[in-house]
Amino acid sequence: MTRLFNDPADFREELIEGFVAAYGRLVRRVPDASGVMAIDAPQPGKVSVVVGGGSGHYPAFCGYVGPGLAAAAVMGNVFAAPSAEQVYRVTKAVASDAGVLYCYGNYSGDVLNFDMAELRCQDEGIDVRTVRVTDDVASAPRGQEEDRRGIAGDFFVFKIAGAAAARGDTLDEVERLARKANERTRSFGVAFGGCTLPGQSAPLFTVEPGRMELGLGVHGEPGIQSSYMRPALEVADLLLDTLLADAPPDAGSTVAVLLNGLGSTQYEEMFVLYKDINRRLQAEGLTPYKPIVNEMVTSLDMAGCSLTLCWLDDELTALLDAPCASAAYTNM
Amino acid sequence: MTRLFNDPADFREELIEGFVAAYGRLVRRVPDASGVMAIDAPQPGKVSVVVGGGSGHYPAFCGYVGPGLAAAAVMGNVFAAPSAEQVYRVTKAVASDAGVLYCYGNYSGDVLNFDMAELRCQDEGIDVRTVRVTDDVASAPRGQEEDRRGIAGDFFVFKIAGAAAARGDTLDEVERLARKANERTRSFGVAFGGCTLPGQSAPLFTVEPGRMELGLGVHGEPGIQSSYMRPALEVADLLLDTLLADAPPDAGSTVAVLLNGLGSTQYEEMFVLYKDINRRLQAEGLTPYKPIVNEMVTSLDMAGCSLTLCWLDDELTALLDAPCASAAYTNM
Amino acid sequence: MSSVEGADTVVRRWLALALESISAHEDELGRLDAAAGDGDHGATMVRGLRAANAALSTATGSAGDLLSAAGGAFADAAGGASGALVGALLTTTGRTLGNGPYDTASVVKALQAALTMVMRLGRAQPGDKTLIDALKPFVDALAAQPADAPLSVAWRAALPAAMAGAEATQSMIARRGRSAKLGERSLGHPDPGAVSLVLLLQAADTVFATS
Amino acid sequence: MSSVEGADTVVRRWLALALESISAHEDELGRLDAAAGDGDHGATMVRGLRAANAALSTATGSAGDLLSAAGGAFADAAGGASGALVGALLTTTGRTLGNGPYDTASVVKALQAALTMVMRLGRAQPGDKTLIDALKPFVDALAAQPADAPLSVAWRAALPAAMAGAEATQSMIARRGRSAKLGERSLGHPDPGAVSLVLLLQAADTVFATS
Ligand SMILES: Nc1ncnc2c1ncn2[C@@H]1O[C@H](COP(=O)(O)OP(=O)(O)O)[C@@H](O)[C@H]1O
Ligand SMILES: Nc1ncnc2c1ncn2[C@@H]1O[C@H](COP(=O)(O)OP(=O)(O)O)[C@@H](O)[C@H]1O
Ligand SMILES: [Mg+2]
Ligand SMILES: [Mg+2]
Ligand SMILES: [Mg+2]
Ligand SMILES: [Mg+2]
Repeated sequence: MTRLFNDPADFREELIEGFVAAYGRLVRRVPDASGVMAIDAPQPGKVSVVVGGGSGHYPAFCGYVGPGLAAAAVMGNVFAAPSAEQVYRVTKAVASDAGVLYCYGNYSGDVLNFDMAELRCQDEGIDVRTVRVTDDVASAPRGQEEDRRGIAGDFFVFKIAGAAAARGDTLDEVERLARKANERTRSFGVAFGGCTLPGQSAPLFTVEPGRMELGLGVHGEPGIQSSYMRPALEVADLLLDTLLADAPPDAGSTVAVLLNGLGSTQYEEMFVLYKDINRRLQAEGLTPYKPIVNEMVTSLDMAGCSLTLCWLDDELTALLDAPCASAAYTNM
Repeated sequence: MTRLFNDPADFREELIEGFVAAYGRLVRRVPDASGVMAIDAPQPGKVSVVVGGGSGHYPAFCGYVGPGLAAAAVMGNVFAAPSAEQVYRVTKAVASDAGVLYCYGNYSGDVLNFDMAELRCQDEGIDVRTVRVTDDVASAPRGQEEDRRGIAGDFFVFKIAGAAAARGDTLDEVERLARKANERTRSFGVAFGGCTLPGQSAPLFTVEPGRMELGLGVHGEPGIQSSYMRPALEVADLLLDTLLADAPPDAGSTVAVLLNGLGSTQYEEMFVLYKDINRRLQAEGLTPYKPIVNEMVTSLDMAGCSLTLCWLDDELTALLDAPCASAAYTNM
Repeated sequence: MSSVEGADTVVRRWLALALESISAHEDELGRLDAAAGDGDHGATMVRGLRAANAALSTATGSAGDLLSAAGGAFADAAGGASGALVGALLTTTGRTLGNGPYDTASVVKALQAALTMVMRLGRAQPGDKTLIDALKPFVDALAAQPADAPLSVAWRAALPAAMAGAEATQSMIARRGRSAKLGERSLGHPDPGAVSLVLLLQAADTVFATS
Repeated sequence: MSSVEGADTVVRRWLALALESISAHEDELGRLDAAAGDGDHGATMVRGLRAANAALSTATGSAGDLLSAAGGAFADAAGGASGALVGALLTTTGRTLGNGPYDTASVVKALQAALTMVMRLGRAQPGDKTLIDALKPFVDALAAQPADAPLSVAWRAALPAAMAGAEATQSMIARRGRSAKLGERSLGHPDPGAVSLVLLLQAADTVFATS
């Protein structure tokens, strides 16, 4: 539950102020807007990748702003997409002559607001494109991949888009690579306990003790199925069975791996689980590439985790490996 | 609570295996020991900094092993210091001709076991020194600083020791710098909810709804005082009042700052709190240096946070800024 | 009530009452949203309506201008899907209505334009379990009233269609919005956006009836 | 019981019974530790005793060797403060006792050496609210028994001193170990290490009485 706040109505504003105060070496506040921009953005000739969404998912989204990653993040209230007005203002602040790529998780509210801002920016002559992250296999069946919501897969798509932008790729190319990364990324999650919005006393949802929810959304949207709690070994199989059944066609055998914690699941538990995930990946003939076991896209203090696989090829690998610096992820 | 495990008795072993599987690009398993070592350790002519303690505090301790940081971490069971035998084996694996510095939080179990290993290693001609981290002002009064326990301040001491070792400082010098960092580091924490050991169903302790514990230890040791829950602004003042009353003498006005989450406190909450901490620091004439707001030393899924200040001077600043790579902290 | 003078007062009174009514139902709307979505619909609507009322406290002009201003402030402060959609609903209504005199026919025309805009933006169809399922039946019912009926009478006559529409969302499977991902698990709960839209329409009814 | 043959059996039976007894009290020891420490004392002791018993299943030799082997395995598997201290207690007792015949006097000598070692390692004094507060009174009481008393009789006569010592830790303020940091808040609960030490001594008593 959320305990540290002053007036819940000021939560977003205060968190932005605190974030910028802490990480002023990497970001600054977008003047008059609910967002932050990289200290080096915009850069002439380089595409600006703009990410964003509701708050409550840190490090998504502001934690990924910085050199080599996103040029800016638009930050909504907790679990609420930022308004089109805020997306517009942030876009104006970081738009370069090379154009802007919007990258965000596919949720109705985000789509509505980013789309409205995109139209407005295009009317003003700014070249804006959009790649929506749709990695969550629980949220729509195969064949309807574009209807899926975006969860922890955000990270790989942002990283790849940001790296392409940083090396000076054209907007067409940055868009193509982000889209390709998204098409090759799949996630599936399980949850063990709910999260509570700031100022509220009851959790958004609860999970019965001894049970878990499969395919639960990062905003506490109920899962697609409920199950009894199982040993880590079986959870690993469940995650991998689901993801492998949905593997992108002809995508090779090297996978970037992210085992993502949603908030209050312990790091130690995730490593125990990763042991079993790793064994299974090896058994499937897949080669995990620089796995990450961490909290990369959270859901306030929800208990649970998700597994993301991004099937790599050479060009995606090079972009994943490119250096970057941000509050939450630094690569060198 | 801990949900992802197989046999609780295998928890430590499985987490080490999972950690090494995930971060093999940075660490490898110490053969036949409960610990991990940096891929580049030991390095001839360079001191090896060995950290360690009970599990349940990730990223402490294995998350800080890697080039430019610790050479190895000895990993005990959850909340239990590693045995002297394990400390000895890990030390043997990374001891270089330049010697070894032990760095760990000051707890009875850790002191006993590291001291026994130190004696044994010295008998074998390995030059081992020890610097215990004693940053928690709640755990003993002024004048008894060396009796205090170590909490999130571990991070600054490890980073500074690791950087000194990496640049080739002598063991005398690495020890001096680690000790100096520790003498200039103070932490104080608050907790809002308990944590549960793997395999147990009841939390170690509970905090009444609407209340908080002040000065609670990172193993759930009860706090020094209980208080009603307060707005973030007042929590910030409480943390800073306590730390500033205990500031090291003549330590200047530049402080490294770590606002550390214990497990299930949300990042967003910590940023809201940091906003108020930052304002207060400024008002006190202190200059925060590259603040960190993150989970750096956790306590399973405990809810709460601590504030650490490390009063810097030029030589400590240079070491904090030095590059390093590890699973949990990369600097470039 | 068809006088230009009264129109601004009607808008102001409506949005003040809407805030009161939605605030009173904030938790309930949150719970409805949590059943299949992310639980923030009550908070989002309250945030939006507070900002809309705040904007009106400094705005001048008549109904059209005020609704546009309120819609802009609502959208920006609320965020989310409902921020964009209810904001566009207010703004489009205001723009189409303009600042001249209004009657049932001009209000129908304005709401039809707003409905079209909201459906275009959100790409939702009737039956998708959204606020459209309350809004469209209402606009259709209002359009079906005698052209010379006073607005207060026509409005009250059309209200049951909105309520029935919101009620009917209980047995729909969400296809748009966050809860779309849930498929069948969205069954059995009415759509929170449809419920809050009915509250907005009811607040207008109260204002019309007492002005 | 003073025969060399029986000594190894006594040690094996003792550690098996100790594991049973401590396991039965695991939760209680955890709760006592949680009152002022980190709650793992029960788990730590069980882990250590399991490993000690496992080590004995492959170890050979008589009492001295077995106690040394058990102590090493205990310390390594248990970890923590109690791992180091109880491990050293076992090992030092074993080393001092050796594999020859033993009697009350040689056991007293071995336990005195062990007590000295544990106090040296842990730097705790009587009154610091640790296992020393059960161990020292016991060793002193055992030493005060007639030199020719059979071990089973002397042991049982000394046991109340250990129990009283553990009991007395309730009104002590912790100074050593994790709970030291708590000062006054450690009052009112007995020290978990002292309680588990009494359980170990009681298990030995049962074994002596039945062998
Ligand atoms: N694409 C859409 N078209 C029409 N209405 C929608 C659409 N998406 C969401 N809604 C409406 O918005 C409501 C949810 O609003 P809210 O919870 O405030 O926003 P969010 O879904 O962003 O959290 C839904 O109940 C539904 O009525
Ligand atoms: N320095 C010490 N000297 C003697 N006994 C100690 C010392 N430190 C701890 N103990 C004993 O160890 C017990 C705690 O053991 P345990 O909980 O297993 O280890 P830890 O304190 O490492 O979690 C205490 O109750 C106390 O009896
Ligand atoms: Mg929302
Ligand atoms: Mg312990
Ligand atoms: Mg919602
Ligand atoms: Mg303990």
